[in-house]
Amino acid sequence: MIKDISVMIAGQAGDGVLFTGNVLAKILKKEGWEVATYRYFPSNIRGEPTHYIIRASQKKIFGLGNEIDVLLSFDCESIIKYTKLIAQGGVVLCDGEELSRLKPTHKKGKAFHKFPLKILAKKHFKNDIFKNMIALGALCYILDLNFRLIERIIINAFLKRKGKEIVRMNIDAVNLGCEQARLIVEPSERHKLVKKMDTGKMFISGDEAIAVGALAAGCRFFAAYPICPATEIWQWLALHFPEFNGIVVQTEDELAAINMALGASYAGTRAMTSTSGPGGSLMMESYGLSGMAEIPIVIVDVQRVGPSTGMPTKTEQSDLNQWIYGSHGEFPRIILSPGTVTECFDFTAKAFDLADKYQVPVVLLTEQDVGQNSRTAKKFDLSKIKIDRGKLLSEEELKNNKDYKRYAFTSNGISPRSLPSMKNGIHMVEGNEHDEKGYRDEDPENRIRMMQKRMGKLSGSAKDMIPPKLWGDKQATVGIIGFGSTLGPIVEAIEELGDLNIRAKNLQIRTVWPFPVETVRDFIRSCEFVFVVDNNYSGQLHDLIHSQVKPEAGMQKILNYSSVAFRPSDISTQIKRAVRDA
Amino acid sequence: MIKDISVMIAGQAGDGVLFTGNVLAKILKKEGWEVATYRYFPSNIRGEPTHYIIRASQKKIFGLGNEIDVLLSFDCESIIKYTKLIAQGGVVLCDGEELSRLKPTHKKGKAFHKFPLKILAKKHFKNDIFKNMIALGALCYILDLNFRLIERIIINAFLKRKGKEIVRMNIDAVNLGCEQARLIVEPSERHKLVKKMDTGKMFISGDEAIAVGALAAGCRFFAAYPICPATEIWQWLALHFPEFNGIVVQTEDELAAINMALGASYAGTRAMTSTSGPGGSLMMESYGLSGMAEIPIVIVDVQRVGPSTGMPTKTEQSDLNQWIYGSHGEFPRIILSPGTVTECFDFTAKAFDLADKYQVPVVLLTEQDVGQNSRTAKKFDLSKIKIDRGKLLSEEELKNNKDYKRYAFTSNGISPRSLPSMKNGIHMVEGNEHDEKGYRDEDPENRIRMMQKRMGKLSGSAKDMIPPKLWGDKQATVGIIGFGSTLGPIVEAIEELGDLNIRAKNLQIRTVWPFPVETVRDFIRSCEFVFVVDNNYSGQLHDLIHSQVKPEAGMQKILNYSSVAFRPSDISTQIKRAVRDA
Amino acid sequence: MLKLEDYHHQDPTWCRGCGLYGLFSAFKKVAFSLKIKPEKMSIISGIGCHGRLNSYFNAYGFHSLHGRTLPIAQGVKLANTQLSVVAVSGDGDAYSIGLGHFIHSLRRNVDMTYIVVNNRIYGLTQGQTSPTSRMNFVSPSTPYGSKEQPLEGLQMALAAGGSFIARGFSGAPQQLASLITAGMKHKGFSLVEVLSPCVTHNKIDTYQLFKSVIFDVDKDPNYDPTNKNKAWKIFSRHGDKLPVGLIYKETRPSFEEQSLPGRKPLAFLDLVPEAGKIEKILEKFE
Amino acid sequence: MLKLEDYHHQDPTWCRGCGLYGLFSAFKKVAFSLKIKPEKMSIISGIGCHGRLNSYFNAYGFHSLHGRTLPIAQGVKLANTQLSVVAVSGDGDAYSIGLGHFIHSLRRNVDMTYIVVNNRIYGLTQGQTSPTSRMNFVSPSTPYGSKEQPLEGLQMALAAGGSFIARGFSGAPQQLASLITAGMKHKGFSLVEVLSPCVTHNKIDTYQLFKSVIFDVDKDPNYDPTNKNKAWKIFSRHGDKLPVGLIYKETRPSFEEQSLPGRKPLAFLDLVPEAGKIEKILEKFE
Ligand SMILES: Cc1ncc(C[n+]2csc(CCOP(=O)(O)OP(=O)(O)O)c2C)c(N)n1
Ligand SMILES: Cc1ncc(C[n+]2csc(CCOP(=O)(O)OP(=O)(O)O)c2C)c(N)n1
Ligand code: SF4
Ligand code: SF4
Ligand SMILES: [Mg+2]
Ligand SMILES: [Mg+2]
Repeated sequence: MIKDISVMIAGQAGDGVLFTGNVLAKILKKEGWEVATYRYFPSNIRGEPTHYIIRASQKKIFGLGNEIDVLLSFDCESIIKYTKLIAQGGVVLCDGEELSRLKPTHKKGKAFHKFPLKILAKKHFKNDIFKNMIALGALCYILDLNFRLIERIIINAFLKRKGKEIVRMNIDAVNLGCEQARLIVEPSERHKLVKKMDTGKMFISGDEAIAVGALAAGCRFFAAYPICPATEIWQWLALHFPEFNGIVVQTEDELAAINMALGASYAGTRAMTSTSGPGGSLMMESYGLSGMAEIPIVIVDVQRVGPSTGMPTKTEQSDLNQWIYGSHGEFPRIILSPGTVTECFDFTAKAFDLADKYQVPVVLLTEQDVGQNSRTAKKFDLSKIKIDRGKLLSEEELKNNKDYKRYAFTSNGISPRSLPSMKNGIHMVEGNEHDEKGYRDEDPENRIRMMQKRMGKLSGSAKDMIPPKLWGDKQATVGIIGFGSTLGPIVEAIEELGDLNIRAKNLQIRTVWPFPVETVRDFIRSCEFVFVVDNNYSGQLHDLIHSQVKPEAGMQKILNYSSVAFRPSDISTQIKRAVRDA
Repeated sequence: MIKDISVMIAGQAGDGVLFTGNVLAKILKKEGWEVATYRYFPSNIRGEPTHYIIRASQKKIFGLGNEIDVLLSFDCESIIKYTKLIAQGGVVLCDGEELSRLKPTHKKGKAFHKFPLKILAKKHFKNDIFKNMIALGALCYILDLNFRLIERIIINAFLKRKGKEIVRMNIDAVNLGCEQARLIVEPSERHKLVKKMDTGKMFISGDEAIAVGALAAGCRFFAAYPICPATEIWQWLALHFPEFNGIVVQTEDELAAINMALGASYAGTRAMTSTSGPGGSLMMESYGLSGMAEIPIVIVDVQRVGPSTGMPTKTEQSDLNQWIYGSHGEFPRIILSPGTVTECFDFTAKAFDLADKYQVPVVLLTEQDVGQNSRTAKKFDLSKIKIDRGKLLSEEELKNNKDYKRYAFTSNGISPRSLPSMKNGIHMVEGNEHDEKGYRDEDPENRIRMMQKRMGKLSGSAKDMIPPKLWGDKQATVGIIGFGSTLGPIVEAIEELGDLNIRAKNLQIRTVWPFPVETVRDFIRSCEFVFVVDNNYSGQLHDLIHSQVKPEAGMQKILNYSSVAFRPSDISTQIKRAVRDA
Repeated sequence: MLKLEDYHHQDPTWCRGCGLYGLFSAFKKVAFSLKIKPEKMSIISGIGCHGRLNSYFNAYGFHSLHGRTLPIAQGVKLANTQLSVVAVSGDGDAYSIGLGHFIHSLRRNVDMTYIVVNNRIYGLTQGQTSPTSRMNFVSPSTPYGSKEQPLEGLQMALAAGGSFIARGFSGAPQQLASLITAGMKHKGFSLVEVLSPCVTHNKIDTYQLFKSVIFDVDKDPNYDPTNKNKAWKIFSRHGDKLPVGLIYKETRPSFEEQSLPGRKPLAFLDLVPEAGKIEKILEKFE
Repeated sequence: MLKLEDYHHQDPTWCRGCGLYGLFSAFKKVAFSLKIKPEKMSIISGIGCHGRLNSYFNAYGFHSLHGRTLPIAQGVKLANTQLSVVAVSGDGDAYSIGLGHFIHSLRRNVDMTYIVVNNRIYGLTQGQTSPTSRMNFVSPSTPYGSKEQPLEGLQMALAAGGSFIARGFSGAPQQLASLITAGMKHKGFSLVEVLSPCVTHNKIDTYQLFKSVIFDVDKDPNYDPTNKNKAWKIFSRHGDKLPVGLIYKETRPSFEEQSLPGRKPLAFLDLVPEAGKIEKILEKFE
């Protein structure tokens, strides 16, 4: 019985790969499988190879597997490129002539079939757009999927907008695809999936989950400038904020976006902005203003491949350093890194509470891989969300306060906030160094105390932070440390290592700043081998651990800066080698 | 015989403190003393306390001493604030009534005199602007300075612009000041300085030295936006570039400044921009473009107190992290940190060669303390400057090149550059990931090679970098590591420790990135105690050493984030305590 | 009962004679005459000498970043539409580093007032050339004279779709006060530029000079500030002379009128949504 | 002898039917007709679909950053005044994130040509509203319609002191070519906006729509492109209709004519100064 399967749909940008893949993913989800998708597409408009992987599993998954079991391609280029990834017993359908270029060694144990999608579409429907439905039909045959589901999806998608005739043609195309596949594909080549119950899970991307989290946490102001791969957050909020009296502003650039959000937050509204690398770099100055003026804000960075414009639609974890160390001068900040779509939701909601409580910028640092790829997830638990606005004074509380100090020195450095419009709460908010009332002050003694106040705010904060999460066998002496979207491949690498009798465990860093020094130190001490997984070139997490934890023992870097997400075996083979060689 | 003296001139912004101090510093320099000045002024227009310290010494000095020997103040506020700093045997002249507020214990061993500068000026010259010259006269009396020198300075300053009458009045005012001081100050309270020969040294600030360095190195394009404390670089260049066919552009903001410089550099001109913290933050995106597109550029950051607007006229070293880790994604960069005005000159010139050779951004990271304060320095050795433009192709060399590749993979990652207008050199320059010819390329294999090419460029670069410099006794086991303007106080702290029989040495990090790992590791290993001096809150250099060197032993932080420059005793007392207590 | 002094927080420390004093006292009078409670005002300022204005004034103040005054101010207003929001910039803050925001604010038309203190120089940074400095202006940043044509911010504002465009002079505080008052009453984005001498660094654009080059459209019975083409021409009507007064005004809906569904300030909304409302939306993901 | 194909580097991969094809072929013809050697041209582009233009064209190309096209291009020209420098932006690149640079470039008047491809949408990022999108425009970023008044870039340019202002249409490549040619011959900063349909994301501003709303001032014998006031009025002459053609042109010295003392490109100066020249200046520090 198949427990885990990966289907790749490939073609050129413009071929409808995304559409086809999305429908397949939905069907699989409705069939009760855990689903994770992976979109690989160029930052171009037309005519470069693209693919979409849909992985379905009986167990919880967070990302890609190592191999492809079924590959359907609208051209031949991808086939040649990805032959190595095709599993033994895998089946390939390809609409193209170049299969002959494959070497027999490459084909061994795999079934390759020519499948003339475009010709079929033209012949039967006079329009090659139907190739996508024919492809779906073929996949449904191979995977033995429920035709009812696909019919329902077609009806939902087209009935209202396009009418009955189009619905009928689409259903016919699916049937045609199924029939044609039956003629070509050997029964033994099929990958029949068992049917399960749809458990009412969600199928959602990280970007969407972040948007939902913000809405649920009471964010009512969002300002941003378009950028891949973060725009989906905005687009979801733009649709749904008005119902909740919230507002979404498209600003002229990222400088305006973050500052507008800061203005709104200063005035009392929970505010957020989202961006990716280049926009983040532009926000550096205002990031510091937030820290200095103690204005809460939530900033989302859906990381893409850098530096500079880089590769806008590909995944990487190379902005970590910038958020920890970026902006001139020193101020407190909190950086959260979700590993799953559910954590995207949870951490976003949490981010607003932390921002309010500590009056600091909170960065939600995620990656294209989590942001743009949809995965199944348990329904979000909205009842968990308790909005806590921290030391926000009410007009009532200010009533008897004749000498309100916005930046009062307090035992923990957190000073109660008043909001514009509140009587007795008048104050200055300042980016210059200032006194307790917010007025510019250049006295060195005051400077020292103010730095200690601000920087000290996070010293006792560990209890509020999202702690690192331990995965795998606590007793294992092979330890892996990672953050963000590498969680999936790491967890599966641990399973693979288990099969090789190497017991490993993972510490998932979920608050990357302030760094959870103690827990990481203890984890490292409990290991014989420590591997740090970074989806970047220089090993940013690795170096961060060195500077913060100052561990006694060395650690090994596992890096990936290829623009393609980690696969479990990228990690497990490196660990295997290192451990076996030691 | 006096070997070292510090004079403070104090008052309110607008009192002419800067003018008075500058003249005094010039006289002392002409008298053959080593001079270092320290300007402490508010980022306000009027009415906040300001002071200027002129230190003169028989030995080489780079900054402040611990105490003040002579204090002349236009009001009383500063006197009260700085009484603690006044040396035993010190003398104070003060134009104000509040001397009585001083406690007798504070006065012990120090001479305080009321000196009615404004009244004298009004009475004798009908204009209180002459208070500055009267003050100078008094100081000349106390220090026993050469009146000819001051006369010459007055003539130079006023004869052409203001005429003979003004010159005469100014000279009279000096004489009056001298006479009045003679009446008030006891002979035993005088601090007579020996006369030496003017050795033809320069008296120059770091900002000016940087400008001279750029000019000498062949920089011919400078674009910037005004900001304290970096504007002096620009202002010097604006005056002198035209003679050398260079151009200075005042841009609309820092984004334009760095990008205009990048454009000019891409077209073949050595180009620079200068700024301070906030401007640096705005430049982050383009910093990355420089790295990705491999365009040489020199960026000067004259650091001030952060974060945000912070304290624009005060000194700090808190932008180090931003330049090492800032901007999204990963790219090679070089960061130089001069400790003296001479190094400001040398390193700037060197910066252009490094930028051209490695085709990377080079940051000259300095501080307000070095940038705006003038010091004596040996005449700059212009003959040392050999302009090396690296792998810049000539039209001749391109002649037979039918397949020129701007980003060719080479053994050391450095690809020869052609310039627009050169035949056969046509190429694309790209901020997206690109192939060898510069055209956008999203192939993962190419991505990996390009990252290795770019990041690898600096691997073999150590021989070209400015190595750390060892100060003090090589055999000492108390080690201090610092960078930039803390050099002066560190070197003097070592002397003070020597007096206490604690032998210490200093490793001055002059290239902070790429970090000189080996040398620092060896230095640390040669010590029993290691102290890392950081003019910031979090110990940025300290943490950098941990992440890069991964030293076996612990190190102690010596920090200062007060907005006032380090004094030698700030360092020596902490070290003394730690070493004695150990 | 509010008194004029209720708007005075502390005495300014601008240079004696600076044009900013004229603005400061005019502005206090405006607030007083409009009877705006200090706590119902939020004044956002940029970095520069002008940027100190709100620390002398008694109201909620935000001394922000150089050039980012407007995005912050718009955020404040959108978060709490019941506040009187005023932003203050210099010519550098508004027309140089902040120019993009300036233009976009004009077209966005959030209901707030923007005061641009035009002293034709960078005051706080010690007298560099600004975008409104004249051609060939000599300063430490352009020792051989500026080679860039100055910008006329108000003409730009007109082209950008500004709905209220006026100019006052700090040497004529009464008119200035009445222009700011009109601006604050205007429903939408109101721009009031203030010609304001920097007595310390700008020895060209003095009180005298400004007096001699301005002409007052408010006094011209034939001038019609609702006619955009006339407004355009007024800038060149008398050669290089500068119009002051209400240059242009039109009525169009503010951004928030069109975008904000609720009436209650966002800042004081109940953040806990109706039970089941979000759950309902989430069904789309099933 | 140069041939038209010498300017063609590779076939574009824009969507079939995109307006950018019209610009691409017009632009090649311009270069060919002006006989500019490919190596003597440098084309700087922003980020967006327009930004790909220089990678299809055979000349020195620089695909820069979103919104920073102009500062880079000006740097290139100032460093080597003998190059033909052309910058290409989209409506987002030029009028949104890059707006401050746009205005300042117009007043600075460096001798170069700026082509703004106005498709009234963010093409590359998949169809969000742009500053030139009309009021109430529905897109993924403004699903309930945009509430910001669109910008008229050319009118802004006029107010900013632009010395050459023109507009073409990618559906009329001949006129477009002649406008770009005139712009490149103009001594100073020349702006050519191109109305250019985005067939994939903008279903409103189509070829047909543009055709129906433009009127050609080049064909109007009474139109005088040297009259600034007339130029101003042309934008509202026919209600919402859009003028194309040469809108405005004036002669004034370029920035580099006034600022750059030498004739030789900075990029090829001998960098070793005359012996003693710097030493002489350093004497001031003694
Ligand atoms: C990003 C940034 N760049 C530069 C500066 C330095 N700076 C402070 S005020 C100012 C300009 C002041 O000119 P203006 O806005 O006209 O104000 P004024 O002082 O004349 O009132 C500048 C450039 C800064 N604070 N931040
Ligand atoms: C700093 C920054 N912000 C956002 C982006 C994302 N981005 C790429 S192209 C683009 C806009 C494209 O619109 P336009 O300039 O009109 O060009 P078009 O694609 O329509 O030709 C945006 C916002 C970016 N690359 N850099
Ligand atoms: S420097 Fe100029 S603008 Fe600033 S306070 Fe003084 S006079 Fe006013
Ligand atoms: S998305 Fe629009 S602008 Fe971009 S290439 Fe396609 S049609 Fe042209
Ligand atoms: Mg100004
Ligand atoms: Mg566009």
